[in-house]
Amino acid sequence: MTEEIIIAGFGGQGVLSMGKILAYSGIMQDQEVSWMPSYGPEMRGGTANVTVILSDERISSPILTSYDTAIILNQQSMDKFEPTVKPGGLLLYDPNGILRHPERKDINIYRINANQEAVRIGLTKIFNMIVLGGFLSIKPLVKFENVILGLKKSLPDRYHHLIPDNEKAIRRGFEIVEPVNVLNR
Amino acid sequence: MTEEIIIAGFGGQGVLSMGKILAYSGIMQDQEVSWMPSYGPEMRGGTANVTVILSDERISSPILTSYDTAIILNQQSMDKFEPTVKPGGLLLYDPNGILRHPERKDINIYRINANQEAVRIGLTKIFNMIVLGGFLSIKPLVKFENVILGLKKSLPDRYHHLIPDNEKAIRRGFEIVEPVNVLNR
Amino acid sequence: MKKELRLMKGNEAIAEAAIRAGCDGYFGYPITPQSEVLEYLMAEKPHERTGMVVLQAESEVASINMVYGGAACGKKVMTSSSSPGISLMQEGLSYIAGAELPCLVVNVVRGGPGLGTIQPSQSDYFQAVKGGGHGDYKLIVLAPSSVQEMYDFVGLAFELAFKYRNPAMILSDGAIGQMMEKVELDDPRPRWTDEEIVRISPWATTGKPAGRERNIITSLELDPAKQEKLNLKLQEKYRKLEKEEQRFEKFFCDDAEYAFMAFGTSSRICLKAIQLARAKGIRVGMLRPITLYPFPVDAVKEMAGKVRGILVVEMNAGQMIEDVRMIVEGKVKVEHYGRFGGIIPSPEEVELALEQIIIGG
Amino acid sequence: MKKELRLMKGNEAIAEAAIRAGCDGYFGYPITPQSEVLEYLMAEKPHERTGMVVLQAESEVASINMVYGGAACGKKVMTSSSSPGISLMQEGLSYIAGAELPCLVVNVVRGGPGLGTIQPSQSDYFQAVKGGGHGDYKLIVLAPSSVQEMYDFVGLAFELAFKYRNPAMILSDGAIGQMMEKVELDDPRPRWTDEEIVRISPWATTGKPAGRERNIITSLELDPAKQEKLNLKLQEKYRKLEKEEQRFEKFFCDDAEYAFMAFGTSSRICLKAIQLARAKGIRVGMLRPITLYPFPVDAVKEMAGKVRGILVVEMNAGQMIEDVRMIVEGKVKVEHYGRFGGIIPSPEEVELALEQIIIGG
Amino acid sequence: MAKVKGDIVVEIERCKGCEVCLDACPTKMIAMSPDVNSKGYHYMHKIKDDCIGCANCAIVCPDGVITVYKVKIG
Amino acid sequence: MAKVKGDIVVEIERCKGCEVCLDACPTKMIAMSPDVNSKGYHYMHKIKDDCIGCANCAIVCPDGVITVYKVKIG
Amino acid sequence: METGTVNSDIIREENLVYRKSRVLTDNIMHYCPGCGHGTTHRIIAEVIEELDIQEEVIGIAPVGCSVLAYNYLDIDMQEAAHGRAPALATAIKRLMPSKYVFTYQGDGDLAAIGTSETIHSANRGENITIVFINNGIYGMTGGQMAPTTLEGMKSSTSPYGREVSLMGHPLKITDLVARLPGSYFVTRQAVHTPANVRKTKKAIRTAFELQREKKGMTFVEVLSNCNSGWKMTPVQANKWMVENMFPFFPLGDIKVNGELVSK
Amino acid sequence: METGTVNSDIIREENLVYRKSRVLTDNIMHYCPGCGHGTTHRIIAEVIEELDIQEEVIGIAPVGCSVLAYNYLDIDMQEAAHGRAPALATAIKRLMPSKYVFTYQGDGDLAAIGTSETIHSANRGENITIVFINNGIYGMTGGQMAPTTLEGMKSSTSPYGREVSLMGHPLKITDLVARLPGSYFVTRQAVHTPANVRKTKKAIRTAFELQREKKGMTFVEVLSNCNSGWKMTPVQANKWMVENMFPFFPLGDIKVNGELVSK
Ligand SMILES: Cc1ncc(C[n+]2csc(CCOP(=O)(O)OP(=O)(O)O)c2C)c(N)n1
Ligand SMILES: Cc1ncc(C[n+]2csc(CCOP(=O)(O)OP(=O)(O)O)c2C)c(N)n1
Ligand code: SF4
Ligand code: SF4
Ligand code: SF4
Ligand code: SF4
Ligand code: SF4
Ligand code: SF4
Ligand SMILES: [Mg+2]
Ligand SMILES: [Mg+2]
Repeated sequence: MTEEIIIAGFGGQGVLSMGKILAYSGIMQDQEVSWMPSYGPEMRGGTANVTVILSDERISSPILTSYDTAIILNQQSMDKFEPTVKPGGLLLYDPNGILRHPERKDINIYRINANQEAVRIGLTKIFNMIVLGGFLSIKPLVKFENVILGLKKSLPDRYHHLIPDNEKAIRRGFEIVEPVNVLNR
Repeated sequence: MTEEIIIAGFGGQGVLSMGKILAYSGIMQDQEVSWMPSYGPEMRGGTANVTVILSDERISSPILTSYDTAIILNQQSMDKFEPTVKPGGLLLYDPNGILRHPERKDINIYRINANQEAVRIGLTKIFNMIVLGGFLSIKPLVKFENVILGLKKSLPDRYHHLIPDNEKAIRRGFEIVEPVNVLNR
Repeated sequence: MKKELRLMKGNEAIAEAAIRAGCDGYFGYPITPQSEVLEYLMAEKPHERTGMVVLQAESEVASINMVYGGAACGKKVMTSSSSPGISLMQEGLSYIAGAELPCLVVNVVRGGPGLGTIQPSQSDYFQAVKGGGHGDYKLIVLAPSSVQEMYDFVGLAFELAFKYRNPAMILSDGAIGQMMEKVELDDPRPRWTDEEIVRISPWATTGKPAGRERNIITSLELDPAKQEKLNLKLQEKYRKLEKEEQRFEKFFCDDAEYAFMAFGTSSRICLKAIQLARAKGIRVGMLRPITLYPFPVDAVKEMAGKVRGILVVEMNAGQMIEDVRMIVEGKVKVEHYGRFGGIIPSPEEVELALEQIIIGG
Repeated sequence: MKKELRLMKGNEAIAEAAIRAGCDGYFGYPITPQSEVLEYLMAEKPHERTGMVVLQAESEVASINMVYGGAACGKKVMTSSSSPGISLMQEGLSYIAGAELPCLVVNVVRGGPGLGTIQPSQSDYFQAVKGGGHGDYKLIVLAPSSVQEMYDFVGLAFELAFKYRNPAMILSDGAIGQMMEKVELDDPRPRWTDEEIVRISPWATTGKPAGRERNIITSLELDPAKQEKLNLKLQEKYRKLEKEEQRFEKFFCDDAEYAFMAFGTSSRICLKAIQLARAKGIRVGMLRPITLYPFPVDAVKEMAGKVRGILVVEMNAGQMIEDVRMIVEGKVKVEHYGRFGGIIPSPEEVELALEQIIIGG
Repeated sequence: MAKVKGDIVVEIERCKGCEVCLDACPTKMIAMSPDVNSKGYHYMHKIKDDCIGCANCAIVCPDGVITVYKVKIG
Repeated sequence: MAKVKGDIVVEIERCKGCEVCLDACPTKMIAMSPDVNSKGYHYMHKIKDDCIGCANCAIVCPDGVITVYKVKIG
Repeated sequence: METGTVNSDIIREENLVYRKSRVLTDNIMHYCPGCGHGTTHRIIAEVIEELDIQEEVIGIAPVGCSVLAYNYLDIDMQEAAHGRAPALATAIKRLMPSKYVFTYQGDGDLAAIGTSETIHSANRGENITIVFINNGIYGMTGGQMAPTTLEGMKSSTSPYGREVSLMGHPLKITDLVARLPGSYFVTRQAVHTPANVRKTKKAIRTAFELQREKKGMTFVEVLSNCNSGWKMTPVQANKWMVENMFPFFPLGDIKVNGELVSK
Repeated sequence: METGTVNSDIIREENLVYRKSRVLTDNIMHYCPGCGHGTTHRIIAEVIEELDIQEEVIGIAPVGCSVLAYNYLDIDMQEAAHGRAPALATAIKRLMPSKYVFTYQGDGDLAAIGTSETIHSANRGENITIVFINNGIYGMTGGQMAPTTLEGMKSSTSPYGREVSLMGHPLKITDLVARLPGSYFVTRQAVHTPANVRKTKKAIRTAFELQREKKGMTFVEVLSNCNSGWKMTPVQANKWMVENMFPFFPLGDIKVNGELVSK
């Protein structure tokens, strides 16, 4: 099994750390993982994306042009990455700020209103965990317990008291993700 | 015609400038010339030698291991360069400070008591010109007038008043050079 | 022996590996895309963990000369930088090589020339393997292609550096420096004690005890005859390195009709390109040099005898290909595919290049 | 046009040539065996003769960056140094190449690595032609073999540098720098006027007049796609250089059964060795590259088709031979004879080497 | 002393919402807009009409966002 | 005050004849020898027996040529 | 593109009090919101406009956040290698003495890797102007410790605060420059308030004027926030600067008319 | 090998007043006759012998005439790249804090190409000793102008005398070092008379002692003749030095116990 994922959005949205937790979760269940950010010259702001690969085998290229899954959190990223999802693959997006919704018919499309939900439940800082939960409910690549382990590993000790909130956010994500276009298998 | 010459002695003996005047004289009569010093790390003192080549053709290597002529002004140089004179070549030396006189039988050997003579006629600073004169009397490679022209060229203007003395020294060298071992032609 | 698993950036792996390899000192100056090395070290307080000295120097020139000073004491010392900073170290590197000192220099390459981009590149191959500094010298050059290798090669580089009394370089790039992968960490090795240093490096300037000759570390020899002897000694060492330390990795070579040659990040791209090509029925393999110096000459020769064409894939305008061509001597077609200035080629375009340049060309 | 004859050191010839070539500025730092360049210039007061600026900088790093600044103004500027100093210039050179600025750098090579000796050597060939700095760039490299060429190549280097907007290097050595030969001087060319500079180098930062876009000199491009374009432009320029500017000299090649390849001082030694060999009935000729970059590839290829073996003679441990081997592709035997660390081989030993390594070997 | 009245023009797209102008305005007639510009920044806007044209805001603005006008009245 | 008497030993081969010791000798009991050593340098030597062992000569000698001894007498 | 309750009575060309200089390009600066680089660029442009020397100026951008200064100043510019701007400026000024030549450099650039070029160009009395942005940190590379980072101050390479015994003292390079005989006018200013901006602008103007008079090196240090590197909002950062940096780097003229200002 | 009317009564081990230190090797120094490098080497050796720290010292030779210092001092030594000795010393001292680490550098080495390393090692307060031989010229390379060459002074690259307007001012780098908070003891001495040699020796000894006490950088400038470069006899050169260099580079302590000595 190899899963090639792109996560893309604005700088402050926690794109990189979502990828990191996913990757760490993979490690927790003995998978090979890679996490490849696109890094740019901007100091603050700007767009950010990260390619995460989870695999049972040695990972070849950590940089890809097509993906099994695209998790998309802003319009620029939608424009850039919608076309890169492999036919039959998955596109998960947060509709907040999205003007042009995805149109492809050959891929599975899900929507998650994570931004809104995060505001609603007062966990705006970990909005990305809601998205992660949504993704894992569609593709349960890593076991929930391993996600929590991964979370622990990737958070410095002084933030470990936030883990219950993170857990909650992930679970919330499980619940609120909605299918938009689901292919028949 | 190509003449390959090594001039060797102590640092302060004017070895390099003798070579320079010789080379300039060659230029004055349209020859190709090269002047290649051995340069070392010493600031003051130490030995010095220069390879001078005069030729009617393009000069190949400016650095040589055997010479048509060796002009030798101290014992170290004698030890080093006596063996490098080509058979039939010329070795000219100043006996002042020489403990072991040259012994080869297959080369022409001349002696010039230039040091002594320079002290005698009060021209110690241009002792090297006496040696040059001696050499030119044996091998008149360059015309006397070209030597004077070469001298003018190689001396900065402010020293041009010394040219008559130099001329005198060269002429004196013509006179005092003595054969030690002369091969039959 | 490996135990702990961590998800780390390549740059962090370098830093953690240094601490665990018993490195005595790191001296460096910030530059993207490798500043995490120094940042990680500072955050980890290795002076408390192992006594390792970590100093942010005023420049790369100072850094490499600090490395010189430390290495001359028999200490395990290192620096890291990226392309422009490494260029500034060329004089120092030549001195270190001339004085035969062991040390580690990490170059996390970015796109050049000049200030260039901060994106990954492999355009410092020539500088690393041909000698960017003056004089006849060689660095031992290791090219990691994964974060695990970033970690592992720190220890290996120190080992080779001390074995041969020669500076070693890890030639990485911004992609490997910035990406995270799983790293298996091994148990920390303690730093060498003073006694061990004297035993391992009796030539080191550790203070002259009564009864031993003074130790002198220099790259100067005013007498050219002696300098030539020193240089011949260096050359002998290099011949030995060339004989004994060629390292490489082969992929799918058994049945290969064609081959990629690539190092570092490029080799990862090629690996994916191989999957794509094989899916189309093209039997392509890969030879990945691990040591760029000594170059895996024998493996290249062998491969040249087996395949019908070699595509050298580099993130530069064609550098390693010169070494490949020199070895292959026209026996099979050797061509280059390169992207540069911070662009990483995609597996798809590499696969296509194989079809067009080598198979179809 | 040549008129005045002078006996000059190679280093002095460089300096005089600079003044007569209308050079606008020299920036340098003393180092043996080339300090005469700066000394001669200071003694000649070129600021009075032509208005040329001559400045002793605080270091080689400063020198090369002064050259950068001056070159960016469309001025004819230069520096000179010897091996360790040139190593310190590698970052600056990469910037200059990246920003596509014309300038002249003279390297009067001494024996390395490190502080080495002050005696002549050719061990900076790799650094000069492969890119001692980071990134994919090339210097135009001219290798004079006589004092006359030291003089002539200054003008030629500036010409090529401006034609291609590329830094040029004269790769000389201590022997040519320190020896005196006859030099034919040509009439001084005046320095370019401000108007000429604007015409010749419209890209130069000469102050932005109303009505033209501002001129920017930089080697930075944060967007890798744009950086790649810039790099491709550089590569195109290099292909053009390779096509149009290969320069070499042949000696006794018509009937040659064997050939020497050598540049600079080595080629002079080989010339004498040819005389010695031919006196023994050995028909040997020589191909002397004048441009080390672009390397005279076509001439080497042609020669490889004619002779039975090539002896590459260098005052180093084997550098140019790699280029020769890459071109010859095993068609004829190519071997190396080198002395180094400041040792100049004698014509006799070179002749012997030919017999032993190529003919007998 | 003649009374002065000023006004400003804000180039919204240049504004980065850094708020350093706010501090400098003696009449506190400016504030951050709740909306964002196309770069995603809340931008500075006028909230009152009390501008005295002192240009303080413009002078501390790092991004040259503000143009200031002033007339003497009375 | 007890009278002192000194003496010096000169390592001729190390001497470079720079003469800086001469200046420093209060008793002027040293001078340059007309002979040269094997390096060609005139070397410093004693010309009188008035040494007071002050070591001035040795202390300014760049080449560590001179060894100085001293005894109190009377 | 414009907003505000347009008061067309007042908004007329003849009533203009302040408008971004035409020597600034229309490019939006890449600096973080509130960064003093922008302000300093702006006033340099204003000085150039006011002195009417746009044709006569050559600027040198450093390596640092302001590496792209040439995108914002509408003048001929060169981008120097890290720390070497004064070397470039030296050559340019000597080759084109009638031009105005200035460098624009950060504290890492000028006071770390470029120390030698700074000291020697000042000591030679190069007739150039150096605008030195001291924000106590390496902004561009992500907030590492600079030579000017204060004692105890956190940065990505002094995550527990600058420890002087290990990392050395903060360096007052400007004071060294002032002590060299080749510097003529040396001052330290800031750009966080209108009054300070005005003073800094005046200092830069003075520097250019003295350059015209061939007085030797003129050197304007500008204290500035790096809110990103300091991990504060711009307004907090300016406050922090006043409270923490000003005591160590006091504002004011340091050398005037070639004479040290006695304190 | 010895000479003199051997007065065997006096020449006895027990009467020994002065003998070249055993920390000097027997190699004859390559320096020109009368060069102060030799004298300074000698007294460094004496200090090391007197403090009995031969085992504990690591010295750094520069690039300059004293590049071969390691041939003369019988201690472990390293030869640095031109100007970089303080960088080497920084690393050595930090890696082996119990050792005594000193650099020996010329004025070209320390004050031209090595300016940055000098300033920053001092500013970091590196616990090392720098012995700085200021002879106002580049001796080794044949007498070129140094940063310390006096105004009007001739050298091979200022053949008509140093012209300040073109070539810059002579640089008092020691004064800059003294102004940095990391330097603790800074002094300027000379070695042309017995009294001066004694003072210089004492200064070097003090420097080593303070290094033991981890006080920060100790810096001893030694004015010295370069008779070759100045084209004078050694005795003339020393006289010239007193008359010309001392006024510009006055002898004496500049910083003691971390405090500037007020003049
Ligand atoms: C030779 C070299 N070393 C290091 C770097 C990396 N680098 C780029 S900017 C910078 C520091 C910038 O700090 P500063 O000069 O204070 O400017 P700021 O960004 O704070 O304005 C560094 C270290 C480089 N580009 N080149
Ligand atoms: C990088 C580099 N640049 C230049 C040189 C040449 N060089 C050798 S010694 C020296 C100057 C020595 O002068 P100084 O430091 O004053 O020492 P001195 O000889 O006067 O004692 C120079 C420029 C070098 N070896 N390396
Ligand atoms: S001009 Fe003055 S009063 Fe008007 S908005 Fe700006 S700061 Fe406020
Ligand atoms: S200072 Fe300028 S950029 Fe900042 S909020 Fe005000 S107008 Fe906007
Ligand atoms: S010890 Fe004193 S008195 Fe004796 S020779 Fe030396 S200087 Fe003269
Ligand atoms: S000082 Fe020393 S070297 Fe000089 S003359 Fe006297 S004894 Fe000889
Ligand atoms: S990182 Fe700092 S210096 Fe750079 S633009 Fe942002 S605030 Fe300004
Ligand atoms: S050249 Fe000068 S510094 Fe060097 S040894 Fe001679 S006198 Fe001393
Ligand atoms: Mg800064
Ligand atoms: Mg000196």
